Amino acid sequence: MHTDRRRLLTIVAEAPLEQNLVQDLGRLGAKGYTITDARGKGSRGVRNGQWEHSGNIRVEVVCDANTADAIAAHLQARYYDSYALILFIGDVDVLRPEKFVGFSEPLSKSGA
Amino acid sequence: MHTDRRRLLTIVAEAPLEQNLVQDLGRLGAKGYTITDARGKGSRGVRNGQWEHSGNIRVEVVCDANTADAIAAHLQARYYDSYALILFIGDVDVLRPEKFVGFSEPLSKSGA
Amino acid sequence: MHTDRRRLLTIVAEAPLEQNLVQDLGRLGAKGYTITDARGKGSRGVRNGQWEHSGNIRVEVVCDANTADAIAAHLQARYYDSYALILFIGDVDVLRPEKFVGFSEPLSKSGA
Amino acid sequence: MTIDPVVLFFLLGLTAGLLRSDLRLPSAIYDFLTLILLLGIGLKGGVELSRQSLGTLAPQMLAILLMGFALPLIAYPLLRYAVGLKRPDAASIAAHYGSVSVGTYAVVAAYLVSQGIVFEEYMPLFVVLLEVPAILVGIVLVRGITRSTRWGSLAHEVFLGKGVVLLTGGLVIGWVAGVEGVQPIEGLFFDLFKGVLALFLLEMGLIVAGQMSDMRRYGLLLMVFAIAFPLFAASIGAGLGRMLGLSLGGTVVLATLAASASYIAVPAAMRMAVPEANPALSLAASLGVTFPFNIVVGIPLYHALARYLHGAGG
Amino acid sequence: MTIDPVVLFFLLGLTAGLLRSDLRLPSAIYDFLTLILLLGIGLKGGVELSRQSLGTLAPQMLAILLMGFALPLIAYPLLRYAVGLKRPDAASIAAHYGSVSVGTYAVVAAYLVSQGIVFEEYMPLFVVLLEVPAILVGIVLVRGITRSTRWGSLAHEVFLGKGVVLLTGGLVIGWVAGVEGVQPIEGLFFDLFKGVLALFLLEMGLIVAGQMSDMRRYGLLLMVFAIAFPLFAASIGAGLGRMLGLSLGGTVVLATLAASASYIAVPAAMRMAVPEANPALSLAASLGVTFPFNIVVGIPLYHALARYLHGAGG
Amino acid sequence: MTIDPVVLFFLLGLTAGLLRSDLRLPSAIYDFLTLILLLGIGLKGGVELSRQSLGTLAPQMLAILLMGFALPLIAYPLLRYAVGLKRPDAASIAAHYGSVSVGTYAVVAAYLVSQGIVFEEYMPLFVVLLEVPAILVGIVLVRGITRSTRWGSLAHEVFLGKGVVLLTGGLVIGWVAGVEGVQPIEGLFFDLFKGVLALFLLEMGLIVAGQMSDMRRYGLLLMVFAIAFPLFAASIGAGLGRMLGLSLGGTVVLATLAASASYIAVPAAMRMAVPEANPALSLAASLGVTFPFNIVVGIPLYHALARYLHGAGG
Ligand SMILES: Nc1ncnc2c1ncn2[C@@H]1O[C@H](COP(=O)(O)O)[C@@H](O)[C@H]1O
Ligand SMILES: Nc1ncnc2c1ncn2[C@@H]1O[C@H](COP(=O)(O)O)[C@@H](O)[C@H]1O
Ligand SMILES: Nc1ncnc2c1ncn2[C@@H]1O[C@H](COP(=O)(O)O)[C@@H](O)[C@H]1O
Ligand code: NA
Ligand code: NA
Ligand code: NA
Repeated sequence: MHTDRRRLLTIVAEAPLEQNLVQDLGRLGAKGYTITDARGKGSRGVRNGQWEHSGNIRVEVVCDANTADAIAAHLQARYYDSYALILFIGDVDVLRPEKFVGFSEPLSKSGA
Repeated sequence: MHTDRRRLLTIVAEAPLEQNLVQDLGRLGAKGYTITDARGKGSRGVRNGQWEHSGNIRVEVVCDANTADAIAAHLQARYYDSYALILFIGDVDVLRPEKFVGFSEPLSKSGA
Repeated sequence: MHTDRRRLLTIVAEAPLEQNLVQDLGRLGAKGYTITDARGKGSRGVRNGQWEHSGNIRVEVVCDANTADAIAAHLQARYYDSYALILFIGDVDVLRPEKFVGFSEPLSKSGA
Repeated sequence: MTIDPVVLFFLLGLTAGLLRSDLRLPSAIYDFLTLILLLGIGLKGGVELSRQSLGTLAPQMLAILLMGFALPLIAYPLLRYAVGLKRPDAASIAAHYGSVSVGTYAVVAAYLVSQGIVFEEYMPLFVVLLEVPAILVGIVLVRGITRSTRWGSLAHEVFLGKGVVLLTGGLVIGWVAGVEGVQPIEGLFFDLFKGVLALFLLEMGLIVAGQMSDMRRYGLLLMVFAIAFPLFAASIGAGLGRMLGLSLGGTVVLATLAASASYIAVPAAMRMAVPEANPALSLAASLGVTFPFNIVVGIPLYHALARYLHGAGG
Repeated sequence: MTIDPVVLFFLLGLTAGLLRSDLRLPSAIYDFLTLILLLGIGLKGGVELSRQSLGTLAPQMLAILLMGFALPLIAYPLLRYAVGLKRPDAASIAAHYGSVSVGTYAVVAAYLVSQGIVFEEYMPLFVVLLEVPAILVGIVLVRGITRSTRWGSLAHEVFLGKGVVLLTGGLVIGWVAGVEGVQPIEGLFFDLFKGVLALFLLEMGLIVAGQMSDMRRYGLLLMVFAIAFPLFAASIGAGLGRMLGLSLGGTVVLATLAASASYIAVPAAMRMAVPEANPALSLAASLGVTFPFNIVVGIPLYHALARYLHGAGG
Repeated sequence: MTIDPVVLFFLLGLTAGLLRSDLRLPSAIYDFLTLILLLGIGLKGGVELSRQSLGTLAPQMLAILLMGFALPLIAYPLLRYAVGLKRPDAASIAAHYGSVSVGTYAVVAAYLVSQGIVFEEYMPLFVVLLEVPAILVGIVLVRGITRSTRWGSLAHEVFLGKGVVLLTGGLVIGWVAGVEGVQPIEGLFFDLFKGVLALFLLEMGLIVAGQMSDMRRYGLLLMVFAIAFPLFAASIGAGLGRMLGLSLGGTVVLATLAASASYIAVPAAMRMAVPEANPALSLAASLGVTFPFNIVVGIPLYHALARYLHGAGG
């Protein structure tokens, strides 16, 4: 079975950032993303998601290394100082690599 | 601490496929799975999970490489053409490898 | 872009363990965690999350290798025999490594 | 023409959605609202059935079933050749328009009540009867009737979908329990009904707003179909209502049912049975165009039509 | 014997579940329904308590507590030696059957109301009193009473579980606010009560259907216990009710409480306090067998028993 | 001083939270409750507006708007120089206290009803008017008025937040539909209102309990502000109410609105517009101190104040 190596970028951020993040991802060349609702704790304290905007979202993007780096650099510059947000990147094998290359047909419509 | 290397297969698919996927996983030798509700965007457009069957699920299976490949191949053949579905595979270390080998005591009961 | 390698520890466990796990993580030096609600199937049967305490949680911790090992060893000793719980560990690259080192300023307040 | 307050909630949701407000209902609440609506509609119909003899209703039921088979068979060639869709898409959309929308039924019932017009209260029985045939027709149009048809899993999809189960369950419970038996649960299922419908329509407005951005993509012809076919189907429904001797209100309801397009039961069934059909296409039409058209413009029109058929005085 | 409409909702859920319908209630809605039920039951009891002097109730309360300690002590040897379970499992299941099911209480209360039978409205107080002792007994049966027992975290588990907090909270608020104070919130907690109970039972039907597939696995003996012990406990409860001078209705309620097995408070507490017990075992019995048995067959039986004890006329 | 039953639910939640009970409401239910409250408040106000001429209300509306601009401008220097906060934090908190809390409004309305005190039913209009100005002031205090201010996205944040949309939507629907039009949906939005408020306050109690552990961290001065400023603002509000010729009840409401601090609309808007402000700080004050202070102690105080202003007899 032929597989290709791609990067899996995971972002955990405060929930109200969802629309902004989705727009950024589209602009920076991600061809898709997956979001789940989450809660957690980090340097900005507990975010238990019990009400209103107190929750987190967990966003995953499968893409090539360049796109992952571009997204990571942008998010760090744009959000790290003022918002609850972390990100980490791992390696994954994918079956249909063409679904996860960057930049062709940028996705710009906001989701969720 | 002794650990063993296994494969972590992640599937993101449209929610109505849940029962089918769970049955497939059991038949193909997965000893377990974990599902979370998700939303997202991909080649088939935005799936925001706001109502009825418009959401995604995110399924994780820890298993050996053969099982992961078998599942991936099957899902690709069976669902890629007509359904919103992606999958990717990474490496993980597990503590009790015997929990994640394939094929013994296949799990056939549908979940969730 | 400078990144550092860290470990991503993922725990899937029965939901009522949440408070206990969060306390353990803090004591063992994790600087943060992310939780999502999940359901699944494993050696202890189907956990479909339909009611009361029948769901799972999925906990992620990004930390250094020592902390990950310490947490894994502790959880295995403390919970494996009596509770539905699995864990697996992978590698990830992080941007701001200082956010994910262990042991300084232990987080002891229970979350969620 | 005054707009029913529940429809104002739809417009509120639609406006908020189009303006990209962050207003959003959790999907659990959407499920809760539909649960109450479906059971409430079923119960009301069931209570009424307990006062009728099913025997006298049998001819009506048969006629309704026939309409349920006929409508998708008329819609299909239009979609295939006039709109120019691929076979699976044409069949799937035909199934949507041959079936009914329970939300639209709830709105027409509320409309008639607030206009003080009575109608046959056992109408929910017709809603159930109309849900199913179109799905079968749609599937057969794509697959044909072959040996390999998995009728078992098909029947499962069709009869055990949440919509059919809750409507039928409500009907049976209402029928068994009767007026008195249902009385202690009226607080939730009847007294709150219109408020729950209002919230449901608020959410539908938000969802339709999301759909609308997709609509342009699918071409003008489909949008024309999504308004023209309901008008045609409504006249079939109204004519049949008149023929069956339904009251003015009942005729309006039957016209509206015929005009309505499913966006719950049929999409779910088609997704599994005809996966090669593009679900975005059918939803854009049934949810993005036909549903708002029917509840805002269509129902008063079908009312006028029914009054005409019942002799101008109405 | 006519079936109460709320029980029909249970049967609907059960049927849908067994037929593998895709009907499902979001867990948030399950939480919402139990929230209203628990607070509603508590409030109703509390309002009644505000009309009673706690002094006169003290002897009854004591007797009830005693029954709460006695029932699990009787159940344990049966489970250990007759059913042949391991010690932790026997103790855990004994705790389940010594405690009570609030859902079953709601059904028996609805049953009596629809039969026009009055009962002591302060019964929710007994529900709370019966929740706790069995948990303590269960834990001591496994752990013994040793220095190392972590009574603090145990008390936390037992008294701060959602069930006890909401019931007790409702009782106290009802007691403080009295009839008039509670009047403005009656719309939600009292008028909707039976409708909410209907939806809750629908969901319980779906859950029980899921449990049933597990049941066979755990052997016939446990299933026999899950029906025989409730019958025995009901006669204890009915006898005690008679002794305490309760009304016919109150006797039926107490019999039903004794016969019922917890599936909320006790499982949660046992999971933490006796993790080596298999939770699937106790749920299969209490939820898969005893709960449906009680609400469908048991309650009318206990009613007959109570009528017998109160002299045939009833 | 008797405590309103709905406030008892707040205390129940607070107690359960502080004792670390596992009681928790799903966030979907929290959303559902606020949806009903916001729409219900809006509808009630809108129905009343349909009986008023907006012309006669215009002067009052203008005065209210002025207060909305004035309060944050008074709060800011206090926070900046007396409490000693950084500029963004001072501005953000000033915006919170200049705006209003819908939950607090619901409690004061319930308080007045249960005391049998009438008030101008169109007050929800003032709630909406007071939500917005403080947000604008807060942003300008940090950013100044520069070319680069993105007024478009700001207006979006301010006017399309869920709170403003639902309140305004309810107002408009109530106004268009009038008393009769709203009647069929009263079951959900009016009859259940106080019960829904009770559950909402239960949840708020749980949330406040969580906040309280954070409070100590932020110093005594901020806590003093969180009680002193509401007292001051209440006297402004009461004075204005008297000047505008409001009834006793209306004066109490306006005092309470002035005293209340936003914890929904403003946090959301500030998070996007002034991200460098620490959101934990403003929530600890507005939610951890001011909200409980107002609903337990403040409202009766403001009532006494209003009676004093209206001449001792009240
Ligand atoms: N070490 C960590 N491991 C996993 N998740 C984390 C970690 N640190 C932070 N998070 C998540 O990221 C969110 C924001 O982090 P922070 O900006 O550090 O408060 C937290 O609420 C957690 O959900
Ligand atoms: N590049 C991607 N990264 C992360 N998730 C994706 C990506 N592409 C697709 N998905 C997820 O997979 C679902 C189905 O994808 P698709 O079949 O491409 O529409 C989407 O709704 C997303 O949740
Ligand atoms: N092989 C597996 N892959 C993914 N998730 C698993 C696997 N095995 C177990 N799980 C998850 O871990 C939970 C507890 O597992 P267990 O203790 O084996 O019942 C299950 O309910 C699943 O959610
Ligand atoms: Na139709
Ligand atoms: Na019992
Ligand atoms: Na204020």
